[in-house]
Amino acid sequence: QGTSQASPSAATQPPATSEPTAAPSSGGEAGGLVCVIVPPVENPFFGAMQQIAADKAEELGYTTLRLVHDDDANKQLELFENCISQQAKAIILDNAGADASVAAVQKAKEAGIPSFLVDREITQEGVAAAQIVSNNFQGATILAERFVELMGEEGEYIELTGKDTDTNAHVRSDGYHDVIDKIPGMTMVAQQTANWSQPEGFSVMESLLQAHPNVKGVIAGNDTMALGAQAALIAAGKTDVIVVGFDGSDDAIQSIGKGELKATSLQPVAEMAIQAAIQADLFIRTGSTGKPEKQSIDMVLLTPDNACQYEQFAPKEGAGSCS
Amino acid sequence: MTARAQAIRPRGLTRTEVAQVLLRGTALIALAVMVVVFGALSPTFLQLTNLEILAKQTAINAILAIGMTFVILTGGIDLSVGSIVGLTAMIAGLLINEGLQIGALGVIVYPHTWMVMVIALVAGALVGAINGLIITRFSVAPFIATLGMLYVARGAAGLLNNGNTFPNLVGRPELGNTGFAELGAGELLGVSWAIWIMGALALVAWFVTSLTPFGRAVYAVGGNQRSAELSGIRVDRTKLVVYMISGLCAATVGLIIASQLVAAHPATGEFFELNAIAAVVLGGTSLSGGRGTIVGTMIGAFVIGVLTVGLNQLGVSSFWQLIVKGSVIVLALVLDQLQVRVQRRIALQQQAHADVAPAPAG
Amino acid sequence: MTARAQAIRPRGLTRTEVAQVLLRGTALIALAVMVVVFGALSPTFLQLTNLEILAKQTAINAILAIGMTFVILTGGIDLSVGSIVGLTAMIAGLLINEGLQIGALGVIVYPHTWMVMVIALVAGALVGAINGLIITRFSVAPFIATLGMLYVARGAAGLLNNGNTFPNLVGRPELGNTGFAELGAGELLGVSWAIWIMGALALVAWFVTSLTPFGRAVYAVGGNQRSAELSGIRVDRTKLVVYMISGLCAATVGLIIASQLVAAHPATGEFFELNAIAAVVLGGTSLSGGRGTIVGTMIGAFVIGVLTVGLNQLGVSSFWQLIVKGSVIVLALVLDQLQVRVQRRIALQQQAHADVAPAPAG
Amino acid sequence: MNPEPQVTTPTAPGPDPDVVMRAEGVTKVFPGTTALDDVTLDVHRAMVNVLIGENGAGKSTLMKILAGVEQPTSGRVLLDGEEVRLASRLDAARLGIGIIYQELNLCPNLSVVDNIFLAREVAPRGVIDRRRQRAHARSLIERLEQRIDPDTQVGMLRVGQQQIVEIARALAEDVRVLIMDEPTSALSAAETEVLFRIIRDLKAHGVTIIYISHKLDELLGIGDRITVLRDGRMVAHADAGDVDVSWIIGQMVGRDPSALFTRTDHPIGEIRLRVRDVTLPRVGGGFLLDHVSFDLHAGEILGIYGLMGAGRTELLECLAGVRPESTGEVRLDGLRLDEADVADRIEAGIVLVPEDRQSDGLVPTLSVAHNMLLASLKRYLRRFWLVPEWERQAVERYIGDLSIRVSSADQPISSLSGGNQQKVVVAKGLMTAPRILLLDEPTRGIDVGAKSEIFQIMSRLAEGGYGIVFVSSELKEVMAMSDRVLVLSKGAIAAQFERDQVTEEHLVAASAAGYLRAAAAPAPGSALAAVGVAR
Ligand SMILES: Nc1ncnc2c1ncn2[C@@H]1O[C@H](COP(=O)(O)OP(=O)(O)OP(=O)(O)O)[C@@H](O)[C@H]1O
Ligand SMILES: Nc1ncnc2c1ncn2[C@@H]1O[C@H](COP(=O)(O)OP(=O)(O)OP(=O)(O)O)[C@@H](O)[C@H]1O
Ligand SMILES: [Mg+2]
Ligand SMILES: [Mg+2]
Repeated sequence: QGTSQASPSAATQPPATSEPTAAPSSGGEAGGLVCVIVPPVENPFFGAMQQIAADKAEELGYTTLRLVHDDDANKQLELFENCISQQAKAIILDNAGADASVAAVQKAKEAGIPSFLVDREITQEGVAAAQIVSNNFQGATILAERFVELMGEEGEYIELTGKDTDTNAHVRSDGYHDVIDKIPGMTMVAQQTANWSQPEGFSVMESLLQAHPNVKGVIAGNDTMALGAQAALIAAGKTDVIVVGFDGSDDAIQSIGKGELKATSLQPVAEMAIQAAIQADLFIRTGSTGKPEKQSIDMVLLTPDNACQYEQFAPKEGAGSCS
Repeated sequence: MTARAQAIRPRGLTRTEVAQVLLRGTALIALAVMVVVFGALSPTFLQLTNLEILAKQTAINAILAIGMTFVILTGGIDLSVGSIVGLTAMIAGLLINEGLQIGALGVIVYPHTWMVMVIALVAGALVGAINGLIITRFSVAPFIATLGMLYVARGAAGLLNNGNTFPNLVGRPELGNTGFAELGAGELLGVSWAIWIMGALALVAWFVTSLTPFGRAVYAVGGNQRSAELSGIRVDRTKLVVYMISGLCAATVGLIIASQLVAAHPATGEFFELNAIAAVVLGGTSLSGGRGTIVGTMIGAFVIGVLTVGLNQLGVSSFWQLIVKGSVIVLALVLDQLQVRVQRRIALQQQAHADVAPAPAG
Repeated sequence: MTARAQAIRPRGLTRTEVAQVLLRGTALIALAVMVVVFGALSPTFLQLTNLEILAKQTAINAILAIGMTFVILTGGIDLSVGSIVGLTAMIAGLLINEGLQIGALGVIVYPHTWMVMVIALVAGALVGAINGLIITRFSVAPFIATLGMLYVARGAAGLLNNGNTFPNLVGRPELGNTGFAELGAGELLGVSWAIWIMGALALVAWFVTSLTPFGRAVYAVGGNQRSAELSGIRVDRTKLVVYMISGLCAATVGLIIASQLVAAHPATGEFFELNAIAAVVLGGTSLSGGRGTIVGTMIGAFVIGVLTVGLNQLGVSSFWQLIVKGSVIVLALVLDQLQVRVQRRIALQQQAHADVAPAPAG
Repeated sequence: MNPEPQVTTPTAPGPDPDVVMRAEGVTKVFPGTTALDDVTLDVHRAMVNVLIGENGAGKSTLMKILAGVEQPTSGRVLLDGEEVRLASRLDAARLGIGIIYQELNLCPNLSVVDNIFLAREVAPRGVIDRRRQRAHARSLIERLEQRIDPDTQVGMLRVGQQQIVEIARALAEDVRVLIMDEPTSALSAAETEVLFRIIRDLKAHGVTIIYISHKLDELLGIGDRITVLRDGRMVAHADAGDVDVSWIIGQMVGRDPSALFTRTDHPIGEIRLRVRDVTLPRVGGGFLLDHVSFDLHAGEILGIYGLMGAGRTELLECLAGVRPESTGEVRLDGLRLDEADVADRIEAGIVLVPEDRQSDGLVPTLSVAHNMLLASLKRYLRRFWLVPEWERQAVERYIGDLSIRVSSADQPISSLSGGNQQKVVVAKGLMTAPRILLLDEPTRGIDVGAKSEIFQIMSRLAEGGYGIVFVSSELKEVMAMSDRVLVLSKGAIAAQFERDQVTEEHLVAASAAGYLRAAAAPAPGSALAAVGVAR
């Protein structure tokens, strides 16, 4: 029950894009090593991303090396160097910082290895072969719009932000405020980091709740912090506070199903990962992805109405409507 | 001679006692100052409910720090507590959500909630015992043995569910394993369980350290291991036990956190070890072993708790929080030292003036 | 008696020497075994380019470990090196991208690239000096003083650019501050600068520890501080200098990383301290001070480097990597101990047989 | 060269009822050393069994084997004729074997009471009965006629007081056999006297004592049976009544005792060291040093005598620069040194050989050679690096000069016997080529042979124009070696005697003077006063 396992269906399912998939063995040039480098997989989000991309690449006839850079740009660079020395054919990367990752990607490019960035972008163009990113800003605005609506356009709210040194924490926060700051009735009584962490979300919420007992809503930079805050609110008996997260993890979906979290923005992880693998394959065989470098994939707002139709960051096969 | 010796004892004793109270004083004063400052800056800070939350959040660190105090008193250190927290939380999560697979038969047993807790506690103590065995049997430095365990236990926590969280640890009535969330959310006489547990553990630990032969052994091992050994103390056993105590405390924390979050995350407890060590040292315990008290540790834990909660409530940026936290830890110890010196200098000056004629006993 | 003592010296010496070589042996053997295993499992592992990458990646940790060796030899520890790496990287980034604001006049000066490096190195040494002063002037335990600095320096690194990265550290030709990336990407005789720096520092450190009075002072302070003091060693100055060396090494690493990434991130260097300490201890240096060598530290750093690179190349999952890494650290030390014991037993047995007839000296 | 052992292994088949404990054919091998070689020792019931021998002869090692601390390489231990396995200290303690170690083995962080009852707390139902422990501790300290607050931390006590605590701890145990390994090395005559009374008392209650000391006349006073070890072998065994000091020395050293050094006369020159009003306040009351002034001449050996706690150690520490909080004037050859730290003073030519070699003298992690070189590294520098060849030569010379027993100069210092460690500390001081040598109990724990070597060195240095300050608790030594004796009492100079005026009675009376004055004053006097008067 409830534990998220690698769902083969999500990985093997044809991608939701209209791009025709290349047959696995269409040319002699496919094959070789593909590195899939992601942030710490203790966040299931990245674990799923890595698994889906790597599985897809293997399906396309490549061997894969699954690596984790721990959000450490230096480690990421080292992993790149290792992949280069192992003569990888391509690198699929969820990077460790928009600025700090440029050098690594550049290095791969100089060694003739194309990089396919997913989820997070880097600040320089023309270095990576493709940057397939979810539109964090758009995801944040649709979530914020829903949040404002749930709050009835007024009341005190708290924002839990991600790690201050993380680019995405700022992008998401900016997206939230782009919407919320235009609503005069909404007042942010506290803005505090919980470092993407569930226990910290819990304890920060617990103490902020004391300072601001009238708080009506909590908007968090990711699902784990939202879930931590939700647990603290439940423990404090404040079940009517509106909590929204970001990412669309299975844990969040489950929580929405139970009527606890009210909404989250789903990162189209599966789609991005599969796209990355396919485009890497295309590039290796034809020398081009046939697409612009920057490809932004919109996020989907998950609410009690549609949450149950998703699993493992992808639409569930044959799921009916949620009741 | 007896009479004379007794005549001077009260004075000597008092002096030592006063010095000790003052020594602890620095941390206590730091605590008081912070409470006043935060109380002035944040109107809600001193409200009863807030203080309860403060105590509850401090409990996590305090429980770890109690275990850590034993370890540090023997002159060791336990860097693995944070990882043990994560591992035991994951074990509890696994047992509640997926039960215990027995044999190759595929039989799955769902233990009762209290059994889950006992198993997690035993697991924590076992990990501690492994630490202790590596340290005593193979003379590996505690820092390194527990550093290794920091990695290993964290890796194991991740493996338990492939990096995923065990969510929604509510159990199922038909399996008889509901009620796990009670530990984190429940109360007794209006006070959270976590606070009761902290209080009980502190009391037991105080008793053990100050009134039992085992406690004496802990201090002796930290003071001079060779002497302790030559006095006939079972040094290895003492060390083994302190690491087991630390593991047990970490497991307690793992259970409390998993229960509070109603979920077990493999990264739970990362870097808790640093906070626990800081609390112990702020409380006046010497890292080289042999000196320190549980009371001090509790004060130290509250200093860190007040600081964290207060800074959060004031909305201080995370970078400033780091700077303030680091500075307070160091400053408290610097003040400690300064005060001891000033006190000493005053004593010296008074003596030099007063003591020319009547030689006092000393 | 003199004649006798001299007569047997060669014998004793050889035995001690052999023992020392063997002691270092465990780490060396571990290294050899790992190289062979990874070489067999991964065809590219033993290729020259890969070995250069290995050395380059090891350089980061090795440089930190060299500084840490000095600190640990005096019986201290420096937990702040990771944060100093981040802080100095950010300082370099700030100076290159935003220059130095002088006075309240709003004049901005852009220092030359080499000046940037010097300033960053001085900053690292200064932070180390603060550590050293807190430790010596106020008798704060090194663990706690540098733990405080771990927080403070990390917070300061974050504040420098509000948590943001300084990107694209290429400088501008018109400001004369280009060429920073050369340090990270450049080569001399086909070998990366980082490797040259590591080699040079190791050589200097070896020389200093084994052939200078300062080196002896470091060992003596770690072995028995009071004896060292009574022998005329300036204990406080020695300690101050070792923390400055450590800070300097950390700043070197900060520069190398910022230059390699052509960007400075405030989280650079998080947890580097643990790897550095592990390398030092794997190399046979005792955490209680007074015992250890730079050669050992280099071997230790390479053990960790090979392990990390090898496991990554084999695609071992991150959880298993943690477990393997933790186990190797502990196992290497356990084997060390076992081997010393076995060796000792053998030596004693031989002696017991051989020594009954000719009375040995002593 | 070896004299015939006078008593060898008893041939009687059954156990001798007089022998309570017996080490039989014990061999102990350490890496590089055979400490004991097939030693058989009989310990006689209710007697004081004295064990003597040169430094490194293996006495402590044998005692540690009897106490279960070390295990023999071969051989066995019998108790009341039955073989016993002493795998740990605890095993031996359970069989009623107590030991006072040569090196202090206390926990400095614990109080006197806690140390005395360590590992055998009075804890009915698992809870320590602190009151009973304290009362018992107090009575033990009283029995030793000492005045130590049982609640003070042991680390705050001086070496001598710590040794008293060690003794108290041994007395707290209910022992059948009590091993005392140089229990009086840090005690002065008064405390030694008290200890001897207690030993006699224990003997009368049937307790067997094994007693080790290098103070030979002391041994003849207290001992019943005397066993001599040399080079890890038992060489002689006799009744104390049948032997004298020269016999003992002959057996120990294996040569004619008359060859032992006695002092040569030498001329005394001009003033080298001028000390004026050196004062050191005491934390918590009074002065450790109370306006001490004296001069030291070239070629002079200045003895300093005093009771335990008189401030002799502090005086030397002030002169060496270890106590920056002290005030007063110190001039070496006219050069003011008040502000100079230890390093500067060593440079200027004042070096201290400290009293407590374990905590102040040695760096346990370093080799013998590196310990010896530590204070004089600058002498072996070429530009800014050390020249190993010069170092080696210097070390070898001093190992030879002081007859330090080592298998190699690279041996860890901790593997040396206590006396040899002491010689290393002395060597370290000498290697700085000092002009003024401060020796604080330099003969503590070293055998007669080595003692005479140290005296010889002192004499030689004095002849060469060096000034030497020499602290000792042994009256005879002070009197034999000094050109002049200062007596400290309660931190002040109580008297000064020229070489030809000094007598034992003078020294004892003067050393108690400060306490007598204090006793006359309104404040309560020291317990030591009582002892002093009793003498
Ligand atoms: N742990 C050890 N390792 C190696 N050698 C040792 C060790 N302990 C003692 N020895 C050696 O054993 C020999 C006997 O030492 P022991 O301490 O028994 O001498 P001792 O007779 O007590 O001398 P002293 O009068 O100086 O105390 C010495 O040569 C010493 O160096
Ligand atoms: N750190 C201290 N705190 C308090 N009292 C001290 C301290 N150190 C020494 N004393 C006291 O100062 C007095 C002088 O001690 P000192 O060691 O100088 O005597 P001593 O003549 O050298 O005796 P010993 O034979 O023990 O070496 C003693 O009464 C001792 O208890
Ligand atoms: Mg001895
Ligand atoms: Mg003394």
